[in-house]
Amino acid sequence: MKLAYYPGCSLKGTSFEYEVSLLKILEAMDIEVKEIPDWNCCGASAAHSINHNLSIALPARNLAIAEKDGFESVLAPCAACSNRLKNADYELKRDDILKKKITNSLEMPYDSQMSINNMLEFLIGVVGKDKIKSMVKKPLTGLKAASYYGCLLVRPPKVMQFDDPENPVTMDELVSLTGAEPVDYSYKTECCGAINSLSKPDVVMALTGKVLYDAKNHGADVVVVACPLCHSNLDVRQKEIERKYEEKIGLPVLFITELLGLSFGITPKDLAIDGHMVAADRVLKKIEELSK
Amino acid sequence: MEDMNVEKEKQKEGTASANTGSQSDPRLIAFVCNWCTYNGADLAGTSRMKYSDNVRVIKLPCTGRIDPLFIVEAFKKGAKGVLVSGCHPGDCHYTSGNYHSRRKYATFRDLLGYLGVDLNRVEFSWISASEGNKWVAVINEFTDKIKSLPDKTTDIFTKK
Amino acid sequence: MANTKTDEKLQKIAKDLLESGEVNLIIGYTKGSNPQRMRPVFITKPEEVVKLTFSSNAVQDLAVFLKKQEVKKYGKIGITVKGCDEKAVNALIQEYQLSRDNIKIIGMQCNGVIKQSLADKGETKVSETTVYDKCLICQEHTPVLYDFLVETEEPELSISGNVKPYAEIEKLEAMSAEEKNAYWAKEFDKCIKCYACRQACPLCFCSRCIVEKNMPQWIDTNSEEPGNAQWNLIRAYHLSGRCIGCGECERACPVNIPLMLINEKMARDVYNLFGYKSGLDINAKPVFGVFSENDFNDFIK
Amino acid sequence: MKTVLNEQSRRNFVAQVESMLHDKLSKCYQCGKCSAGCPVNFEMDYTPNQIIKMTELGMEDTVLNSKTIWLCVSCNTCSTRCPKGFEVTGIMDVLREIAERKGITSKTEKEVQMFHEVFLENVKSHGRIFELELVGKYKLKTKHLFRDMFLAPKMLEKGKLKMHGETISNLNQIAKIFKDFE
Amino acid sequence: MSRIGVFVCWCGSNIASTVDVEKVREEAAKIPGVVSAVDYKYMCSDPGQNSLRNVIKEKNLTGVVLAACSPHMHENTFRKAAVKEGLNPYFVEIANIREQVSWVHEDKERATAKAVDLMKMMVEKVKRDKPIEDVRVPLNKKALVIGGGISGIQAALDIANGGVEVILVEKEPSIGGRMIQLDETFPTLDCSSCIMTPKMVEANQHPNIKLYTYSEIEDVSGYIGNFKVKIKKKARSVVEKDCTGCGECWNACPMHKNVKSEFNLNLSERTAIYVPFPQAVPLVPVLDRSVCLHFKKGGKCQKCFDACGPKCIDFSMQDEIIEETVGAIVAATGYDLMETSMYGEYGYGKYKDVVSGLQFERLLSASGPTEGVIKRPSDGKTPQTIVFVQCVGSRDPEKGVPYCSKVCCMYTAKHAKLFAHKVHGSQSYVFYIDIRSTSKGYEEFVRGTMEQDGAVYLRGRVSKIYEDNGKLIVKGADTLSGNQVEIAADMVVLATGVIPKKGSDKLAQMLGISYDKYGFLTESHPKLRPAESSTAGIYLAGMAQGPRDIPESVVSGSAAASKILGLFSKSEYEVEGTISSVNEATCVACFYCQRVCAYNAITRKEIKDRSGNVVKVVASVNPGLCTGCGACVNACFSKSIDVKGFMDDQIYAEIKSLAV
Repeated sequence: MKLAYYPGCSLKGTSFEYEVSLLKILEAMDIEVKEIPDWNCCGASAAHSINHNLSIALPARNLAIAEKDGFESVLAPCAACSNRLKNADYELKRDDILKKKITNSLEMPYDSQMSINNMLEFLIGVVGKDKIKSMVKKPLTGLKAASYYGCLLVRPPKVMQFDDPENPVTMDELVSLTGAEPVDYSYKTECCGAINSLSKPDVVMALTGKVLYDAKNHGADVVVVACPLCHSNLDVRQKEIERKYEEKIGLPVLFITELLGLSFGITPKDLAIDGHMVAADRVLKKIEELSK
Repeated sequence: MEDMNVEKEKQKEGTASANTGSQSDPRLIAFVCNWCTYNGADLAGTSRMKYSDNVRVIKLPCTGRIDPLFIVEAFKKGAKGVLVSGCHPGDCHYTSGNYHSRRKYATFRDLLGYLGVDLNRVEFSWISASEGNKWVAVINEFTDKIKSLPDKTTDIFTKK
Repeated sequence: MANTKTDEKLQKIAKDLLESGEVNLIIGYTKGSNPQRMRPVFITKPEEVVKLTFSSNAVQDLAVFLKKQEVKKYGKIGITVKGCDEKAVNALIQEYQLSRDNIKIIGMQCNGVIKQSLADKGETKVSETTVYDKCLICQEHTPVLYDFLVETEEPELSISGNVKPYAEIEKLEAMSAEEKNAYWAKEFDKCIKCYACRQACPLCFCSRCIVEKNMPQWIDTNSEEPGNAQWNLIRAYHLSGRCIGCGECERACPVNIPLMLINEKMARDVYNLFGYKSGLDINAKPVFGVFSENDFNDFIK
Repeated sequence: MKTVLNEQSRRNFVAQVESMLHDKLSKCYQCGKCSAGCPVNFEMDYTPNQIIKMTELGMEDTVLNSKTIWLCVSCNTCSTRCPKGFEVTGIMDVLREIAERKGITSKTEKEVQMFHEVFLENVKSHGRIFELELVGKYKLKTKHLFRDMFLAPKMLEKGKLKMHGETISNLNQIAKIFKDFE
Repeated sequence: MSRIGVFVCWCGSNIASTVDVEKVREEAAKIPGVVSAVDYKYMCSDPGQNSLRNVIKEKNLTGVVLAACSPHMHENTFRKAAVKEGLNPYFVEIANIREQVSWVHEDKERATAKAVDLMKMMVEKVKRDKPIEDVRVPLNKKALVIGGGISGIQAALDIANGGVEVILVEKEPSIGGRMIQLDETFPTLDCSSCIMTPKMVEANQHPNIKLYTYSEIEDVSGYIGNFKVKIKKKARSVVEKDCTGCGECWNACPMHKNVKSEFNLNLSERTAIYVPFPQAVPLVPVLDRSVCLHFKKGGKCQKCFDACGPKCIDFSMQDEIIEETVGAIVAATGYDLMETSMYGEYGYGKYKDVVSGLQFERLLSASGPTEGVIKRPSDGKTPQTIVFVQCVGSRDPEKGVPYCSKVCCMYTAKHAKLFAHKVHGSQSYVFYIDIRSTSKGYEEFVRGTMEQDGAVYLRGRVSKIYEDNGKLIVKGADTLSGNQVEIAADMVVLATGVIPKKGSDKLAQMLGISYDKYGFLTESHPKLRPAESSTAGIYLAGMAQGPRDIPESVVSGSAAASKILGLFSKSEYEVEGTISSVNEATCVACFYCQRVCAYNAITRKEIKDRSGNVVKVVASVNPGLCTGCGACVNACFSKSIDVKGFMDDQIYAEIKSLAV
């Protein structure tokens, strides 16, 4: 099967670590993905916030290109992008009139047959647990990792069709595969407020703070995410949150691809873990020690 | 009400003393169930509502008993319009008679239309025992509709 | 042309069935005196199975014989069926006219049968212009239910889409009531009330047809309008949601009334209204034996 | 507070919202589960269930000028848990879109609104997001020049802020999409 | 040759002012077969009826048509009059020329013409009337009650006290149902077991009641008056008649830790041989073979057997099928609480201290796992703050059911009240959407919970519950103040809604009665026949029909009982003779009639030759079940079935009479 890859803007910018680590582990597993040629921004939350049709049309272009190029399945590692792509696909399936308008505008047909995968779906569904398990060279035994799903991976369930929206487990399963111990805590699926990250920093810090403190209180060494926006809030704003609430957190935030990469024995540097704002040194050291 | 008065005038002017079954004075046959529509029609009576006298009611226990064959036969016998009426879905005295018949009517009606019968001439309605006013409205509207149809309604029921 | 491999396989199945006593009778096709026509054959002895054959000239729906007392008395029966004919078997099982235990279905993979009129003129090639319209819309080239399957070695029927099956239906649907009436009046005028349509239909299994009922005589029996129309109306109504589209009625009609235009239209309507297609599942309840609270209601005031 | 209902305008507004929403406002029975789970409820001037009711009552001005519609983070917690399956998140999108079309600028939450606008402009001109330009233009527009500036040096150091953006080659098609749907 | 009499009623001026009754009479006289046509001022009056009777007698009439008021008014009156002269009552037909002619039309000539048409139509019909005899079905005067909860027990006791034998079948090892699981009952707070136990004992000891516990209905066939029932008595492994209920066996059982008590909803453990609760009736243990060591370890353990004085433990006992014939059945199968596992956001199953309403009942109950002291399942501590969440599963079409479960508002108020009574200084919070407290004393009860017992009610649903620092954080809303609310609670009680008892749909199919899409048994008529099922002879009671509280369940049990006593007060059951019959010569047994029959009145009949070979299968009508709706006639392609009173040839003649 030809696998299309839709990186999205964040992976080419602030969350470049995600792309680096992702491509690294795919390479290690000998899985090939092809970037959708000339892809465009999915419109993110801005489009659906103020222009419904645009929020369908922009992702639709990417889907239509992928379809034209003979892809049947697309990987969108960014949770927001996968959310928008799935949403566009859903709306095009249920609204024939809009579909006609959009395909006319794009001057491309779209058959609505594309299977759209977020990072976790891709890893579990397309790659498969067995394959991942076979790749683990350096089990992260003893590391406590809190999976943070946020909103966009699981909600709304009727569109996302992925995992249990109230109690998702896919990322925890992947964490277990690496040998690390999943941490159960209460804010797994609470929102970090990403949509208003720049416009309402105070609100965002309040939401993100709750997630980080709760994960820490439940003994997490590290938070694991599969979304560049979650990562930005949890990682980039962590220092600021510590200042605001006057309590140290110091929780490194890793992409699930990075965690997998570490367990595959790939070096932190190759996974661009040094690109994070919150240094992961202590955790990496712990991993080294535990593996001895 | 005004329409009714005009109607009455017309009838007085006309020479026919009985309902002749002609296009201007069409014969309508209504097949109704005993429990809902027949009672609804009775209620129109006890409420002294007035409606077109072109209709002749044939009472059956249930819409479940009202066979499409009756519709055919009514047309054969010169009816210009046929009405089938019974209890609303869910209210059938016999639980499901109207549901079973609804399926048959939907199909039979398609078939009639396909074979060239003007579907304006077949009407179906759900009229409950409390809907005397609906009975009146359905009969009046149906009568008016039939009268407004072109005279030359030839179809598979008409002898040439 | 008879395909020997196919025939060999078919004959072997039939022979085994008869020898083992699993069936007492096999209904199948055999070559007629005219090589382009096949006729039904009833085989009770294993040594006679060599008569059995199958090809794109096997037009008749043999399921029609299952309703006959002469056939029923054999008890366990094996039957050679194409996908379309097999649906009739299913419908008969659904309507309790046949027990699944008493029938062995020899399913014949079929890529279409050649129109008799063309076959008579020597046509031997299966193509979208030579087969019946029913073959062009066929979804059951492999029967949906069988005890034995005889695969075809003929190429798949290629459909370009240029030939529109039952194209008249859309034309008729677009007509006004008057025009439709004129169309059908002309067609029904031809009817001679021979009831060949009924005799050929595997699903017309009443022992006393409604037209034969007097007291009351719902259907006029005179062979002129409007009696003809009523017969055709009631025949179509009784087969709505039941007809499996084998087309035998139309083929049997001596005056060429296009009965399949009615049957197919009603099959489509029933599917659109209730999502039901006849003869696909022996466990399904027939469409007029059940209802849904949410059935189409828009036509009712 | 007193509201005089104008049936004509109420119906028009309800019809407009419902047609964009693909859902019926009357479905909501005001259980409040949406408001109970909303992560940003604490900042809102009206709770989500109040927005739904006010929309149903045709209180167009109030809802279109509310903070709530801009504070909603579209996390879909409300829609996911709604016992009636009502599109609670959807109605926020719809109301924002109506406000945007009517040219209503939020008095208190204009930053949110402007961010969305600047974001889409950025998409329109490059086909993709050029983060540095997006942030710059947003700051210029909102005049919050120094907010978050302390993050910049370290982000640059880590390589998170790229100095050059990517522009797609078929920008005409993006322009057409915007023309057709803006 | 028909001899028809036509009687045209004036109804004073009600008919006569708009319809020319004399004209109608004259037209009637012209119809062949009509031997008498009269008009009279009031046909329904005594002189009117007498004249009708006189003409029937004098003219030896074979049929009567009354052109008068609606048949729904006086059809019965005239039928009775006709019967007195020896005429079959179904030879009386009514042409409705009042409600459907004179009262709705004004043009006298046209109204008269219509009246004549209707009269002629009825003459044609009556000519074709066949004598119809009402069907008499013999009655086996014994009743079966399925379900030993409060409504089943009530029904059984009422029937038994009426002098009729009753068989009471209960699936569980003891009768008592859900009610015996409850602590105290709203709104009077009487103790449930105090009022329930005496009823259970009475049912057990009643000479007219035969009790089968730990038994299930295996098969039901037949019809009103004559149901054949197969009851499966599951192997209890204890000989009931010898057991004294002393308890030595379960005290000896080594399996006392690992088996969860179903009765206590997993809040405590039970042994392998056990009685579900101390007041069980009968007080005879049952041996759960799925966990018993004797059965699991090849017969080694027999400690209970050794401990038993009367030696009534029988490891080799087999399931037993008992056959009974009864005349009537009550289905009182009760309810289950909804599963709440779909509410991931509430953490039921994940957090031990989030419990269901029925579990909380057990925690309150003096005979419960905590002996009536409210303790948290997690650590056994007494909670100080409890949050109650109403409408969990109910009124939730997305995850649960759209209907209101009716009892949750009240039992939650009771829970909050009892919590306040038992734990002083405690605080409860109740999240609700609406309070439904519509019976006697209910509203006052709820107000009392708020005003005297200090429960704080918040109007809104709860969105999420999570654990934080040993507390359950409840995130809800109060829509009245427009606020989001967070409460740190020690315990959360979910007021889970009710659904029909698992398997009640299967039972309904066996009984041939209808049920709705949720599985609740449906009434023959929702208002006027609430105790009857759609099948004659089968009655309904209790929560099996839908959510209801204890008083309503008791009433419904009694209602079913009174229906049965009424039925049994006659020697035979009479059914109107207007039922279907099959023409066996032409029937081809396609059974479309059976498919459309809502009453299971069509059965398969085999026609055999003298040597017993089946020569033909045909449809056959069960006169006890047929209601004469005629759906079967419509379904029959060959018209091999017809319904008396509305025969095909009658309808045909009616239509023909209207030819223009």
